[in-house]
Amino acid sequence: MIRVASLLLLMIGLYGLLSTRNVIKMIISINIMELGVNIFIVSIGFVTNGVAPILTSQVNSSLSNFVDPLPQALVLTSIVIGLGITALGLAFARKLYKKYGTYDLAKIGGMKDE
Amino acid sequence: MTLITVLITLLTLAAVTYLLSLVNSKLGAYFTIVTSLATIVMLFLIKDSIGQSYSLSFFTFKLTTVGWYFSMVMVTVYFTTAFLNPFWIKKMIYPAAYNLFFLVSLIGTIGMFFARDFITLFICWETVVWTSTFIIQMGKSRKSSYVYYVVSAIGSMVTLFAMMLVYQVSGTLEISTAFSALSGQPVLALIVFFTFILAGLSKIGIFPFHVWLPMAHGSAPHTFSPVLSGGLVKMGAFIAYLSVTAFAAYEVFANTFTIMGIPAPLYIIMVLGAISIVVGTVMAIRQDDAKKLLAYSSVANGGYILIGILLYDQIAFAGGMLHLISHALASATAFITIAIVAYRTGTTKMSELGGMIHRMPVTYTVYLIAIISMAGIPPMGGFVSKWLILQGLADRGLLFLAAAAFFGSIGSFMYVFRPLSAVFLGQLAPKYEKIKEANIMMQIPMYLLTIATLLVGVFPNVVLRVIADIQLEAGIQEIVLVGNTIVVSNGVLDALRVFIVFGYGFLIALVIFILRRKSRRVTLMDTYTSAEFIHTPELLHYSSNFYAPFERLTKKPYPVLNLYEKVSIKIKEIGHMAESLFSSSKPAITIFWIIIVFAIFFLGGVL
Amino acid sequence: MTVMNFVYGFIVLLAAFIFQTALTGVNRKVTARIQKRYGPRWYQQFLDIFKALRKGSITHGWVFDFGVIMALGGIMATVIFIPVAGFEAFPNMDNVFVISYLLAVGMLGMAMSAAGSGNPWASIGVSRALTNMVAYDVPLMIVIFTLIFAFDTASVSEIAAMQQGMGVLGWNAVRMPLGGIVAFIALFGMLGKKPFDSFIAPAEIASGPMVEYGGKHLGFMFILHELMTFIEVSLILSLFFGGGSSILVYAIKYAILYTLVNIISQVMPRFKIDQAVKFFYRVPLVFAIIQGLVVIFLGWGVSVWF
Amino acid sequence: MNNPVLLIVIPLLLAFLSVIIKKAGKWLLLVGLLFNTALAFFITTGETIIGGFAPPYGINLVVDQFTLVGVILINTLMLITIVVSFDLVGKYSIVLLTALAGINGMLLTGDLFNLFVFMEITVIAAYILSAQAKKYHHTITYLVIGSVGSVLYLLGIILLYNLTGSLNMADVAAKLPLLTTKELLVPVLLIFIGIGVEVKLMPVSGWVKGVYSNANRLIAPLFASVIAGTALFVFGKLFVSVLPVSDTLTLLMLIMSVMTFVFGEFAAFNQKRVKNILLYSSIGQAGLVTALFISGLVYAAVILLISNVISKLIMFTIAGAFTEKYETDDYESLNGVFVHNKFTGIAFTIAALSMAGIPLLIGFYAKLNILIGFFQAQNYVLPAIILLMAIVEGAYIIKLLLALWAPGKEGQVSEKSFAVEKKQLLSVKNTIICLIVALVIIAGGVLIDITEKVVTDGQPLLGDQSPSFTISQSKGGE
Amino acid sequence: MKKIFIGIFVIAFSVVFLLAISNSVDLFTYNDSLSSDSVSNGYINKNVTKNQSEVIFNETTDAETGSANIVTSIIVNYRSFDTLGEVTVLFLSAIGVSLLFGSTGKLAERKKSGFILRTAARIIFPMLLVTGTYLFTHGHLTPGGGFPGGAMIAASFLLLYLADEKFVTAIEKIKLVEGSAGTLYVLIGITGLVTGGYFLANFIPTGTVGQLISSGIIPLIYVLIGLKVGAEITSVVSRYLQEEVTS
Repeated sequence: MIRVASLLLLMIGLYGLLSTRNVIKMIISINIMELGVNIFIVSIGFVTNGVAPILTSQVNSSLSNFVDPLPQALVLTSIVIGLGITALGLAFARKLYKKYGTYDLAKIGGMKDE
Repeated sequence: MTLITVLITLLTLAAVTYLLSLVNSKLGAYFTIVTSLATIVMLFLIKDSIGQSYSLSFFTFKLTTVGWYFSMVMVTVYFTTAFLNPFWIKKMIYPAAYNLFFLVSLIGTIGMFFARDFITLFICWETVVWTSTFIIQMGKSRKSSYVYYVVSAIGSMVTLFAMMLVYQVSGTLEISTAFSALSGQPVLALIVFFTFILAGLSKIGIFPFHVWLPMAHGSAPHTFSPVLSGGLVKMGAFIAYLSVTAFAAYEVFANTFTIMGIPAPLYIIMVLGAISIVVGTVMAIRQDDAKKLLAYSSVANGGYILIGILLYDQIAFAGGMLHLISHALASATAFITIAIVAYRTGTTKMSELGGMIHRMPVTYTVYLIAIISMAGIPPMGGFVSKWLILQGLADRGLLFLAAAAFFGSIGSFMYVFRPLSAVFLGQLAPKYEKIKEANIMMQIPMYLLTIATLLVGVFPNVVLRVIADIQLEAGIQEIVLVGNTIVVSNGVLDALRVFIVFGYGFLIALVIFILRRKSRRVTLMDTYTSAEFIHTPELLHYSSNFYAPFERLTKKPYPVLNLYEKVSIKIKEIGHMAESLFSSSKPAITIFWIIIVFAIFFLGGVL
Repeated sequence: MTVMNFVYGFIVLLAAFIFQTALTGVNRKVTARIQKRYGPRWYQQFLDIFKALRKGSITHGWVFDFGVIMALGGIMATVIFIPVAGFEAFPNMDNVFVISYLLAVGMLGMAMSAAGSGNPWASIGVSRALTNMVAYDVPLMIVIFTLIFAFDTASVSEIAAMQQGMGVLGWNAVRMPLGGIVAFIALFGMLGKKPFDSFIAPAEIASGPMVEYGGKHLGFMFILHELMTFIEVSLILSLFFGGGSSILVYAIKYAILYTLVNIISQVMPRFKIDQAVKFFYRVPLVFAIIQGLVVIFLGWGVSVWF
Repeated sequence: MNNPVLLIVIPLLLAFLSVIIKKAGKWLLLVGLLFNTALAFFITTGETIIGGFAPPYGINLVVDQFTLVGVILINTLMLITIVVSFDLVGKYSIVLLTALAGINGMLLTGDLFNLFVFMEITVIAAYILSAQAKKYHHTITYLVIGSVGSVLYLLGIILLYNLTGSLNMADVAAKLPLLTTKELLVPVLLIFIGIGVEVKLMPVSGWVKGVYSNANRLIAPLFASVIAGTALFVFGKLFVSVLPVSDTLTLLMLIMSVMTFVFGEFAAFNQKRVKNILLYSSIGQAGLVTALFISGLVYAAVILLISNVISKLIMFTIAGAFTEKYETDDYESLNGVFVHNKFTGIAFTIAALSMAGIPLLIGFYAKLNILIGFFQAQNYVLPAIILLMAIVEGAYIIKLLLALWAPGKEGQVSEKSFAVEKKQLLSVKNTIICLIVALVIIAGGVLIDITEKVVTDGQPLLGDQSPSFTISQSKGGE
Repeated sequence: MKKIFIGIFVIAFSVVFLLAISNSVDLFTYNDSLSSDSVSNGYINKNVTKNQSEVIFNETTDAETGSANIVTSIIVNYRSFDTLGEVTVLFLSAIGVSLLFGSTGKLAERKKSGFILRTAARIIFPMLLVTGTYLFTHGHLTPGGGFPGGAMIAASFLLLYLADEKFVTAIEKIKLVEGSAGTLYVLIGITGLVTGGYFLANFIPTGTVGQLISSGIIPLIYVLIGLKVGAEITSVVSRYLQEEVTS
């Protein structure tokens, strides 16, 4: 069920991108999409009543079935990339605001769509 | 002295000319004359090694008589026009580039005529196209060189498609053997025929593709128009020759239905040729600019050449080939004379000129002989080739083509006479009082061309013997030449005897004229004006809208150029639609398109 | 190509000139009769020509003279080539295209000298003459083309020979009726007779191209006109009306044909030049093409009476 | 020592160092570029493992002949672009070094997720570089579309992982045939759209106009030739050797890329500004290259890619110089600009004519190979379209060249006096470099045997056996 | 009005999208054990190169990676190239932000923060710092690692910004830390290449699984990553704050 939820999150992100003109809202919807995909990635590795892939005194490699560690590694990278893009996006948004005085792309587009 | 050494020496000479003209452009221009002369000499040297084939990296060449004949026609035009270069080079914006492109286009044409495989043919063809595009732009208008490039690009791209198709079917790129694979499939043969010949049609300037001719010839630099209309038009004839010989040699159209005894596809192209004769003549009659008029005359004569070559039999084919050289000489001379008039007076508009004969008698006589040949009047070369074509048509009973041919030849009297009377005869405007005759350097080409036209006219058998060899090479029955007479199934012509009798008649008239009393010399202004005294020469010179009644008849014909403009506007609209649809500054639209693409592809994939 | 040919040529030339000028004189009397007057003596035409030749005239430069000489020279050469009742000065040189295009040399010479005279009316006359030529020549050429295809020869004397022997039935005008009509109408255009004479009619702007000619040049023009008439009438006669088996028969048929044309033209109005072109490109052109198709596809008219 | 990993690691090292040694940034960039280009020539085909663990578990760098050509081409191009516009680098040297690492990573990596990471590096570097033109709304559009594309690409990889259990390209390629086409449809489609955004396929390339048309003399060629070239190489590797595509999907993808080709050329025909013409033409050419990759003609695609990338390098540099010196690149108002800068004009003309496919240039050699390839595959419709588009392309290129070379209005003989006022477009050093690159275009077209040996070195590219146009062929086997 | 259309459109698309994804992955049921051919079995049993029978906590010595936390072993050992790339992404965005906002903006005064915040900050700051360092030093044993640790450190600096209005970080020094950490990371990789023959190869013996000083270069790299990520995010945050002030 978690997979359906994550994909719906992705859809909400898409809806956000389609409907808004405001740049900050766009960056937020991108984050929602990233979030959706990340959850989906983790859900791919989910194993029913699996154990976190960390060896402890009670748990060693052959005893129990672990949750798939690879998606978790990938999701970590994907989160960090999402962070990078959001940081950059907000920086562009600030510069946009400083230059045009508004976050609304429609208004900027109208001014001089060079 | 192999063909390869000829081409290489020419390329080195072209490079030397380029370097020379960087130093001093006039010197470079003179060097173009030397190079084209060298080409003629070399062509004669390699005449005896016809039949051999050579190769140079991925170019392969084969020396054929027809290639030699076409190159001779081309080089004579280049050589005689080169004499004009030194006088115009100062006006060019890029003189060095002009000299280089002038020679490179010459080399390109020679390479093309001796090409053995499709790729060499195509490469030389394109080199000539883009070099001449950059020369034409040095003339009056950029639009005309743009239209010139587009129309030839249409032709060459479609021909490239045909070449690749044939290469795919036959497995070999060699022109002479590649078409053999087509004898099997009739449908494929049709496609290949119409696509392959398209480049030829676009270059000769046949009806739907004649749009660039008046623009390019009209506005090209004066010293390149003769080459354009005299020479480069003949490249198209070469492609027509290639396609006809190949298709006939392998009886590709053996079982396609025939119209009036001619395979249907050939007949369709010939009808196009006939239409272009009529269109060329009607449009030529209406022109005010002398160069545009001569350009339309090239369209009309291109039609004759195409019909001649496509008939591909003993008589008309020889007529077509002979018309090639007679038209080349005549139109080159005409353009050179008009160029000299423009050099002296600065304009080629007939309404602004008049009475040049009083200041430039030599140019006048040369022009007179040129137009006699262009109109196809007996003592000159034009008549012999038109006579052959008409006899050929009569022999095969092609009524409609003949009708167009008659209209073309009679019509040519009209449009040929118009520049004669408007530019040379009639009143001399005071502002042209002090212009001088063309200087010696310019007169040399005129004399050469006139003598050549006379020779072709009076002793046609000299050229016809070469054409007979071509007919043998092409595998058709060669024309019968007895001494100086041409014997055809339905007629005999002895051009020399016609000339002698014409001289005899002229002698009698001269004698009568001299016996009578000497007449009093009177100025041109002293004319019978039924009591209405006009003192300004311009008013007394009738040169604008010369054939008003005829022009009223053929009300403004639909300019074919609009067709091309409509297409380009359509392309621009689609481009604009694509641009506004797909790349707008708002990201939402692109994301919308991503979703649409995903949905379509998924549904497409699943169903 | 011996000297004899040239002598014969000169004889043909002289005979043609005398015969035609006399005939013109007679026809001037016939025209007068139609207009209810007596008309001048039959040899009046000779007197006019020789009087003009004796008179001194003005010249507008060497083109003016050269053009006239070239015109007359060209026409004389054409006359020499005309086969008269089987007799040719130069054997098998009587190709139809050679004759019709040599005619054009004459026209060109005259046009050149007229335009060279500097008088705008002359140029206008010339442009009309050339337009008129385009008008009548295309239908005529198509019919001649059909003849060449039918008889598979382009020499006038051979075509004339093929029409001998069957009397009137043999004439091409009968075998190819539409062609005959077109040829007859075209003859009017060629001769510049009434319906198509806007380019040389005296009433038009000072008689068109001839406006600047006087004295010697005018004389040349008269000779030129006579010889051209001879060429044109004899051409149509040999091609369509069976030519003459003997010179006498040829002369009679020639006279009848010329007089007939002259009489018809008296009652005709005068076309404007573009009306002439419009006229020729409607009915005659269609007739010519139909005749051509009939001959090429159905083959009628080649053998005598289908 | 010629380990391909260094191609990625050394630029990264220099980037981190240049943060510490603040002022030496530009020279470190140059060192990095020189090192990379030098090393690129010494790399041999083969596979290098990273971190000591064999492919399906660890990450490896795969260098086959196709990638080798890509690495050499892209590194030399980046070197030329930076050297030509070295004065404009300014404070972007670190970003450029990282971009260099990212690009080499994209070309070399043999792992799908690793490709995603390096693509992100390159794309983020591209966002920063595109912000140089101060048109932030275009950069944001690019960022939004780019991130949507990368999200879809990531989703695609994960689905593939779920089906095949591994991320390594060779391993995935081996396991894919076992799966049904229905299962495979969506991941391949997602990856196609994800890469498509970067490769500039028409419906998804909304960002291109905004970013390219405002880029300056350094950034424009960087985008058009370096980054675009890398994206096309990656697209080729993915869709020829890794992802098998069902024939219905191939047809749809073919339609999309041909649509891009046609609309790109038509839009270019409709433009007034030089840069807009060039950007739409590069979209069109990208469409054609993808069409070639999808239909398996890899050699023709590579040659076309090389010719297109080199021509775009010269033309965008000079177009950038137009805006720099004349403030406008509308070719009507730049009438006769080459009158004063002849050699720059010659370089521009050679590049333009090669794009139009004029013989004896590499563009024509590419066109020949494309035609022969398609005809070999009995496909007659596409060559017809390509040739028609060649006419349209020839038309707008000649119109552009005529406007730039011949000053003066219609009906006037063009003279030097009508030309735009005299300004020097490129410094002498840059003009010489442009001419040398133009020489490569000519050499590529004339010495076609050497070109073929250099590019394929004998082995078929990505297993494509289709014949190419060789000298012996044209002699008709005589 | 337009929003409704977009809403309907997106809903329709999401149905199609779910249908599409369900084609290649089972949306509702989860597999009860790791699929055999998946790559992860290798990671769990650490038998990619060695044929390790079983990994027991505190007993198996010099295993392939020696890291108890298998996810960390993937991140730093098996797929270490990804992490290098990822660190570059962060590095790049930090550089981008600094390029955009220019280097030094003058600091306008900020409003004095509330008393509770000021005192609490002084207590919480060291705790945050300690947990942060703990996270990235114990990356190979417990969940978390360089990235969350770095984020924690950055959070602590943000806290100081909020609490003390005159506080400003020395951006130059932070950049130095960031640069050197990155360089060291790459140098470790290169030494791995020189000694172990593969870039980023583990050239230090991995010791026994579960010990603090075990699994070769992992702790080293995680420390470097922790410092680098902390420095980068702090510099990004401080750029924003400085930019904020001078606008």
